[in-house]
Amino acid sequence: SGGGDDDNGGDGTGDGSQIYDKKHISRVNQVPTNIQWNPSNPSSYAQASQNLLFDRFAQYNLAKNEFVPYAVTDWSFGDKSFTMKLRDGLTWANGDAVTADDIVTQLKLGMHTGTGYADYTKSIEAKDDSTVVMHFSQPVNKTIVKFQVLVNNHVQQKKSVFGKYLNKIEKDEKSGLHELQNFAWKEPIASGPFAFESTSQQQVVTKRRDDHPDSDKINFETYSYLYMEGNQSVYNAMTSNQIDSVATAFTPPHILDQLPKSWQEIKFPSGVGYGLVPQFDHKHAGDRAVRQAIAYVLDRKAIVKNAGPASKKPAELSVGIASSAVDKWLGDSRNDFTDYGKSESKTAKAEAVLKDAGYKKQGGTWHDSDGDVVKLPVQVPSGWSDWVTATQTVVDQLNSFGFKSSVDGRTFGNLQGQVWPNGNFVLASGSWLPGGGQATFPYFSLRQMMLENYRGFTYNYPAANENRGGNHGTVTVPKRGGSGEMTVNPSERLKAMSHATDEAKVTEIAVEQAWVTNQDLPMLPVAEKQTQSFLTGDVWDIPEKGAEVSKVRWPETWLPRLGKMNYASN
Amino acid sequence: MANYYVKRTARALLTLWLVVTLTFGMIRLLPGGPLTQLRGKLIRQGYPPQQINSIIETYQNLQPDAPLYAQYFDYITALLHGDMGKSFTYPRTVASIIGEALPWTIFVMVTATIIIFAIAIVWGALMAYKEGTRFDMVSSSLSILLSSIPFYVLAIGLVVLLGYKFQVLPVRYRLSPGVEPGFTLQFVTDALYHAFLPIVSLVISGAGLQALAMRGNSIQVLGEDYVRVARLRGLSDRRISVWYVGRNAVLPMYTGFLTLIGFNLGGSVILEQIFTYPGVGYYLFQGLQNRDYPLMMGIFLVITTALVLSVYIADLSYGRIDPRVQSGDSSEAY
Amino acid sequence: MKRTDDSNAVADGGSRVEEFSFETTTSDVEVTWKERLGDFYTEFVYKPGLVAWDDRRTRIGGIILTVYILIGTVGAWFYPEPISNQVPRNLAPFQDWSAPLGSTQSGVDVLAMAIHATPSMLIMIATGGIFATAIALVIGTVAGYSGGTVDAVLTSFSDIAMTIPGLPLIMVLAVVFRPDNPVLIGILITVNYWAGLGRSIRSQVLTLREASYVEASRTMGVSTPRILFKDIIPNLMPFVLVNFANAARYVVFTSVGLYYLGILPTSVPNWGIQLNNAYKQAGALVGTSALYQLVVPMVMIMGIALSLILLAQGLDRVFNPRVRTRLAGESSSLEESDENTEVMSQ
Amino acid sequence: MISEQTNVHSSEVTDPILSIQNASVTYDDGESYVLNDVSLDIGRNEIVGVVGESGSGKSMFAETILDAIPDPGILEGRVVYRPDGGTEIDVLEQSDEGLRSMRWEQISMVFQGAMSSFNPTMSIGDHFHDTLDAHDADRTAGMERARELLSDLYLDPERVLASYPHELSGGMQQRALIALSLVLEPDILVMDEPTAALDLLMQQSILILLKELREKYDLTMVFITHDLPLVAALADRLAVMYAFDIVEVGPAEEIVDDAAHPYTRALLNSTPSLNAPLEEMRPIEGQSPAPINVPDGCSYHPRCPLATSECVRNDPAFETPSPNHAAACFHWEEAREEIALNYEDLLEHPSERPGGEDR
Amino acid sequence: MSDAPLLSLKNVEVHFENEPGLLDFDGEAQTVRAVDGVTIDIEENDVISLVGESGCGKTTLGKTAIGLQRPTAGSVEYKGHDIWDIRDGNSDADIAWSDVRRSLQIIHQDPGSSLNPNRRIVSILSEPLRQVSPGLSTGERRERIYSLLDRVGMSPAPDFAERYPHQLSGGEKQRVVLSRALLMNPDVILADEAISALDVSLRVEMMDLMLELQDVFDTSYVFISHDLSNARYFTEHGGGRIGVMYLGKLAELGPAERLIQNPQHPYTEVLRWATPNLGMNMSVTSDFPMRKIDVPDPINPPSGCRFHTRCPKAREVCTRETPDPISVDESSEAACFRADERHEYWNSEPLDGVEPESDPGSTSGGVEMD
Ligand SMILES: Nc1ncnc2c1ncn2[C@@H]1O[C@H](COP(=O)(O)OP(=O)(O)OP(=O)(O)O)[C@@H](O)[C@H]1O
Ligand SMILES: Nc1ncnc2c1ncn2[C@@H]1O[C@H](COP(=O)(O)OP(=O)(O)OP(=O)(O)O)[C@@H](O)[C@H]1O
Ligand SMILES: [Mg+2]
Ligand SMILES: [Mg+2]
Ligand code: NI
Repeated sequence: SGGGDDDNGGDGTGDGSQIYDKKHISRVNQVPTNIQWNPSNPSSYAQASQNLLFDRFAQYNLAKNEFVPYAVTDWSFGDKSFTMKLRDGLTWANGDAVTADDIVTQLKLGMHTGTGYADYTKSIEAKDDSTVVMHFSQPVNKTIVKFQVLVNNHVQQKKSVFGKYLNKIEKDEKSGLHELQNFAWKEPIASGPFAFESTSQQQVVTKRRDDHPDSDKINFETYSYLYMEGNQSVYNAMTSNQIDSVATAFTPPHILDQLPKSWQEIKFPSGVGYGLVPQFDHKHAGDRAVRQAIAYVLDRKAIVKNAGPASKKPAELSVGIASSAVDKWLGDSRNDFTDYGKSESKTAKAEAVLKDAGYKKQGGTWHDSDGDVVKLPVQVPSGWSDWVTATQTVVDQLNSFGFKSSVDGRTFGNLQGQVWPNGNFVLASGSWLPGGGQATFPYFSLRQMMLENYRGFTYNYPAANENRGGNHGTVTVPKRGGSGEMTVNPSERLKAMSHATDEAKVTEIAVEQAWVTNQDLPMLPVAEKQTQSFLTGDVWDIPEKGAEVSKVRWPETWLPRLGKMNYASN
Repeated sequence: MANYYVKRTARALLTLWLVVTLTFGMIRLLPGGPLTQLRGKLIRQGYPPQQINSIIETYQNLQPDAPLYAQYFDYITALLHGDMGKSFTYPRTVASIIGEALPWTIFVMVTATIIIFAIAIVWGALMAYKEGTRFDMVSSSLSILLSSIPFYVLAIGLVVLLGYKFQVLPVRYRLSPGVEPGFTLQFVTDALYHAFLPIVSLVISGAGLQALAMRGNSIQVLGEDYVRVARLRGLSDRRISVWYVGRNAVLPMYTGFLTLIGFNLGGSVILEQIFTYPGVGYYLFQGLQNRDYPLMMGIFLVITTALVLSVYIADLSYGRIDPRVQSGDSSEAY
Repeated sequence: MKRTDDSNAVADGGSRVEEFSFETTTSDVEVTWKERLGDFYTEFVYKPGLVAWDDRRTRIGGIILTVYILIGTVGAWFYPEPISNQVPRNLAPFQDWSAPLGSTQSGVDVLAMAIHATPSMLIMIATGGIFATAIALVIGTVAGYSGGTVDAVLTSFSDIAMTIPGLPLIMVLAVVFRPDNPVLIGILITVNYWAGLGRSIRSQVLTLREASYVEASRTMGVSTPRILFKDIIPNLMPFVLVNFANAARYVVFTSVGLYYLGILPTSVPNWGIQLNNAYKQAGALVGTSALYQLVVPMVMIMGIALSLILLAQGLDRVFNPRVRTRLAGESSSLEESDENTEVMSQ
Repeated sequence: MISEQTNVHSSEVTDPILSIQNASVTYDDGESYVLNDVSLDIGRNEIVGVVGESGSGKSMFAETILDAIPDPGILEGRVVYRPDGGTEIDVLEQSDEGLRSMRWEQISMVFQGAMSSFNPTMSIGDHFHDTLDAHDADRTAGMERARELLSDLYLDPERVLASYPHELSGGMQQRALIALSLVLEPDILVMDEPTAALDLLMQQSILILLKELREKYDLTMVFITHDLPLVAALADRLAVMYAFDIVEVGPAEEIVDDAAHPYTRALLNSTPSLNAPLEEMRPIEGQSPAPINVPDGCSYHPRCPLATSECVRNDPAFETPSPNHAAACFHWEEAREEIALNYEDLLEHPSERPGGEDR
Repeated sequence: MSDAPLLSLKNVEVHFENEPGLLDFDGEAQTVRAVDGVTIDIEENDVISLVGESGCGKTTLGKTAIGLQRPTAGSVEYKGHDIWDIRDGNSDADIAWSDVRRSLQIIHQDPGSSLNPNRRIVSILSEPLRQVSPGLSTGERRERIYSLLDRVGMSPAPDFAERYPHQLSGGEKQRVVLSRALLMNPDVILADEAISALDVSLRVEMMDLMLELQDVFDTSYVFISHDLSNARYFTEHGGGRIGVMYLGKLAELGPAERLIQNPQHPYTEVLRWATPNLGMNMSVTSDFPMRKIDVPDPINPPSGCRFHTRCPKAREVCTRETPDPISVDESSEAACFRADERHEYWNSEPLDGVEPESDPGSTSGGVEMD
């Protein structure tokens, strides 16, 4: 269980005055000796501990849908600029102060490695020791900047360590990048409240710092990550109290039931969705009538119930907007949208759509006007068990409707490497949401749906980017709330959205493009995933169940910083 | 004699070379070249597209897109220098991964195989000695029954029962957290403690068939004239059972023993997956999943070398332990 | 020197020197195709069956295998296919007769999954076994019988095939070819399994081809293929049969393992997929509530493996003429005396 | 145990070193007799040859002497061993330990087929060591004796001791086995077809060596073979077995020159030999019986040309054509008259033997 | 061509190359000279018996004669044509290889192992008929088989025909083997120790049967045995010759009676000594007629006359010169200097352990005719 020896207990009145020689154990799913902490090097980049070791510029609270300042305490927008103010007293674990130069180094490295803000950023400079300014080439939507700069960055690439790579890159970009991306940072200098201590085969060990601005909120000495692979191991470790927190683990209800009472599940939308990606070149999947029929047939709620009701929700509406944000962005216009049936199989509607388009049902199976059977195999990464279950159910529903469907399970690598880039599929399971807090902002999710699913599928949607087989072309759909048709260019409209600083304009484009996705169905949204994080309250003081403060990604590294996850001394 | 050794060694080397070449070619056949795989991996880790492109470009210096013959040539020369390249997945060289993982796999597999044979020989001999008795009947049935369980099914069963239900034995990892490798008692006992279930599942599911083989051999040897004559010569039962029956019954199993070690190394892919035991099998599976070409090729090669080596040793040493085998081809293990 | 025509040279004088003619016998020997069919039946069905039934191991093994074949044919024909939500989710076994062995978290009947995994498994076993033994037989006999360069080439070929680690090789190939056809999977799994077998067949052929009766056939000018089919291969049959069963067991173990690891496509039902599902999704390891999902496929795997092992233990007797004639009740009195002459003749 | 007097023949031996009395071996729970109430005395220092067709029970007889019938055979009767000046030992009553030390030290045995009598994975020398150790004999002295024995048998001791069995030719193995059987200086050597697998030249050579060994080591030998002419030259006495029983016993010369039992005579006639007239070599018609259905009465009656109804009904007792000669036949006198031996002429006129000059 | 012998072996040599073994430290390839320069003719309806010690090359020579073993030197001619030329298609003869093959058959020593245990007798015996008369129907084939089985004394034939080999006694098996060879209607049958495995009492019967069928089927026999008395019986009845082999060479060749009554080669005398002989001198001669028991290694055969290391009459010249076959009479020859009264042998020094002996003619008298 969580603690070490507790001979240190005593006169502590809490609140950081008394430090306990206790160890908090969390979970990592990488072999610890392989982990490294250079974010520019994709090989074995840390997948949990980086959040503890490095301070995030700002946090995004998914309950309140707001940005929470952290390492950057203040930010402001100019016409074409963005200014950030660093927190006072921020230091690296080796004692050096965190300076604006460090941040500039990091952001500039990001420019070279092509992070999101590289698109519109012209230059980055340190105004003074604690102020950083980014200059843009044109006005940019603030929400986009906040997500791409504040939420997605940690105070991490210290100039004394990474400066030399930047110099090199500025001289010779190619070889400099090569060196940077091959640099494995195995003994990182932390900026967060815990400093790196050691790695071994089984664990990563970090020690509480004294000189972090939030140090006084933390009353335990050690924070370690225990290596654990597979959900089964995690369940086992949780039931036997071998660990104290888990950042994310897909946990079905009957396992939840078996967990000791002290465990608290923190659930929030992960911003990842399960949906079907049609191949638009395909005779049937490329036919809007078939896509709509599929959408009618699918009983999203039943699918979710099979694949894990504890961690999934059915997609609210078949549009490119996360369920929680649908009301906010669509408002009253929501009623205009086609409801394909969230918790039922609207087979009559589906039949009608198909028959209108010239399909016929013969001997229980749908044929097109040429007499070809409608065959709809669905691909799924075979290792992703909940996706496999969902896909199995999708297939069964399609089959009982009269399509010929089957599960086509392949390794993710195979799909990713061979199948999707070449369009070798009819329907593929894929995410229709971009992941994380940004999923709540329609710009990101609509892009994901129509233009640039950077998970790498190709589906030859006309509006899509070239690397998805599209040509940034136009799409024609019926007019919303009336007769006639409308033809729009989604690529151009979304670009306009990214530069719109005016909320009304953003909303207008969001509703318009949501309508396009609702009618044309470039993807078929099915479910949204919930992240399940776990904390134990057996020897730890943690926020009460359902507290808003916990609803951030990586709560087990966020709460200690707020003094909301401490050793329970009594 | 020198002649034979030279010939056999040359053949082992040739086999090795062919397997290296074959392995190289085969893994190149995998769908998705290394770059597309890498791209997929980066995407999964949430890297934005532009960044991915730049990473990929830098990887191009590693020239996975160079002409095959050049890659092949580089690969062979590097191999000869003991360099198996750098893993795509892990920030380490393949050699260091293997160097760190292999001893553990070998430890588990060799221990398991030795125990399998020790049990099989004693048990099989006892069955043969008591042929036709109740003991023989029960033992034969039991060994057949045990052999019908695949080791991984047994492993899962043991994990459920001893690991999760009763929590008496560890079901994952090579060591407990905090225990560091070294020549300490704690390390050794902890390593054994963690290897216990993997070894037990191999032993239980593997010993039965070998015991039956030993039983068959022993029954045959027991019927040989020289055993009868040895009894008539008044030799002690001990002497007869070890040197007359045992030795001659074990001899045919000797090659099987060495090849089983090599074979088990291949089986470690499943076993180490179940027990999250980061040995070469574990890394091979990871490499396969991630299309980590250098890692896959390296491990594949190591396992192959182990097999070639064990067959080679079996061939060469069989002539030493069985005096009947003298010349040329007939001394081969098969 | 020419032999003298002196009839005294023959012990009995001239009386025995009569022209021998084949037509002296009065027996009218006619063989109809019906008789041949009958012969075939007795030789290849009735008597092997008799021998197999006589041995407890083959009897039990045969019964179990027959049960699996029934499950795989009749069972799979009648029992509904596994579909999600065909029954309520997470039913415990023996609770509800709509899913006698319970259901999964997506409402799939566990028994239906187990039953419908059988046909493709049987096909896999059969093709794997046939492929491995057939290739081994061809390579082993050709190499052993022809000798020389052919032998050297084929033997080196098998050597190399043998030294490639089986499971890793299969995994790589499975990823490359993504076979979902059970026939292909069976072949894939035994892709280098035959090599060891081929070597042992070769060494047996090396001995057999020196056997006097093979030499006699050669002396008579019998064609090589005919010698192989009539003299060599029948004598390898016991060995081949046993190894067929062993190869089949290997196919079961390996395919289930690969399905379990998720390396083979999941489009065909398989016990390994069931195991995987139970392990990874149903959380069968923790607690006991989903244990049945693990136990059902395990029992299915072990049952068929057991039948194959039992068959492997006893099948070598099936084509042993001594055993079959004894069991068929043909003149047995001579057997003992025969063994004596063999003792003496050595 | 001594129930049927009929089977005790009167071929008397004074002071036998070994006497086998009414020995029977049964298999299949007494269903099949493979040795049927056999009695034979073996005199000190003599060579007794036992001959018979294949399957007639010769090996069983040899194994009886050492109480070494293979399982699950059941041996009944008595085997009495009288060492020089020692007390009688009833072999079949010996404890396991007693039997273990008696075998090879006092009575040793050479089996049919030398190749299979040696452990293929041990050198010949190790076999000697093992044997000496097992009987707590002195190794140095024992090996000295082994070397001498090997040289006596015309073998190169050092080379042979260092060799593995398969490195020796059949003849050499057989001689090495004989040396091994004599290394503990036993009184009696039982040999079961020791030369069957060898060519005639080697067989003859070994016979000569055996004769020499007998002189040198004061051995008593029981030599079992199916080859009557071979053993006739070596043995002092011959016992002829038919259908699991001894049918005739007598001095070798007398058996060859004037056998009394029709079977013996037929056997002699059926044996090709160098100088008998070719026309008179005759096979014995019919087959010898299997253990399960031995004919009642005289077991040879179905093949015997002289058989009468008496032979069918009664098992003949031993008759004594001459004091040291016994034959179990009612018609032995007729046999001598009616069944001519094909080499009889030669016996009457030894000088006419072709090519019979000194060599 | 019609006067050419049926089968004629000229200077036949068969050398086996042995790979050096694991324990042979010299590592040189070794040559076993199994047959070393043998010339012999076999006529129609002839009998040639080969006798000699184990390993002297009897089987190899026999197999070479019937074309189962390719000679490394010399030729084997069938009706005047080299069979290996026919085999290789280098011959202009009007004989096909398949005819040659069919004409030369074999009977092995071990009747047990020369019958395929998995085939019934009828199937085994159908095989030759298939080869010789492919057109026969199954029924006709059976008819012939039954009649032959009856002929060799296996009645009721249909019953025996349905049996497997293991259901036959040794003698019966050997009859089946003989029948199989005869059904090929061959010109020559090689009987390699064909009767050695049988009980003594069955041997005469088997030999009688073979001879009887020789007349019916018109075949010649090459009869191999290590037992001179069997060879005598067979050869004498068949009216042929016995060849005595020693270490790959033919020591002596001649009609049985002549060879046994008046051996010309010391080795023949040794063989005769070794053959037990009922009714003769019943006690074993206590002296070996040889100077050594064991046969020399065929890999390094002795120089000169190969027998000189063991020969009781060897003289110095025997170690140097190899004796050529010397005609003893029209049908026999011996490869010993002693057969030549004028040879320098007689003046040569006896070797160690050889009893001196003076003039020729005193021991080996004139050639006796039978
Ligand atoms: N283990 C046994 N079980 C049953 N019967 C046996 C056994 N061993 C031998 N016999 C039978 O005992 C009889 C005598 O066998 P034995 O070995 O003494 O014959 P033999 O005269 O030595 O023959 P050979 O010359 O072939 O060695 C044979 O009929 C044989 O079938
Ligand atoms: N295939 C072979 N390869 C190598 N050496 C051989 C081969 N066949 C025979 N020999 C050797 O040739 C010699 C003569 O053998 P062969 O079989 O002709 O003798 P044999 O007279 O028939 O002996 P036996 O009486 O034991 O049958 C032997 O030394 C034997 O070892
Ligand atoms: Mg015997
Ligand atoms: Mg031979
Ligand atoms: Ni001509």
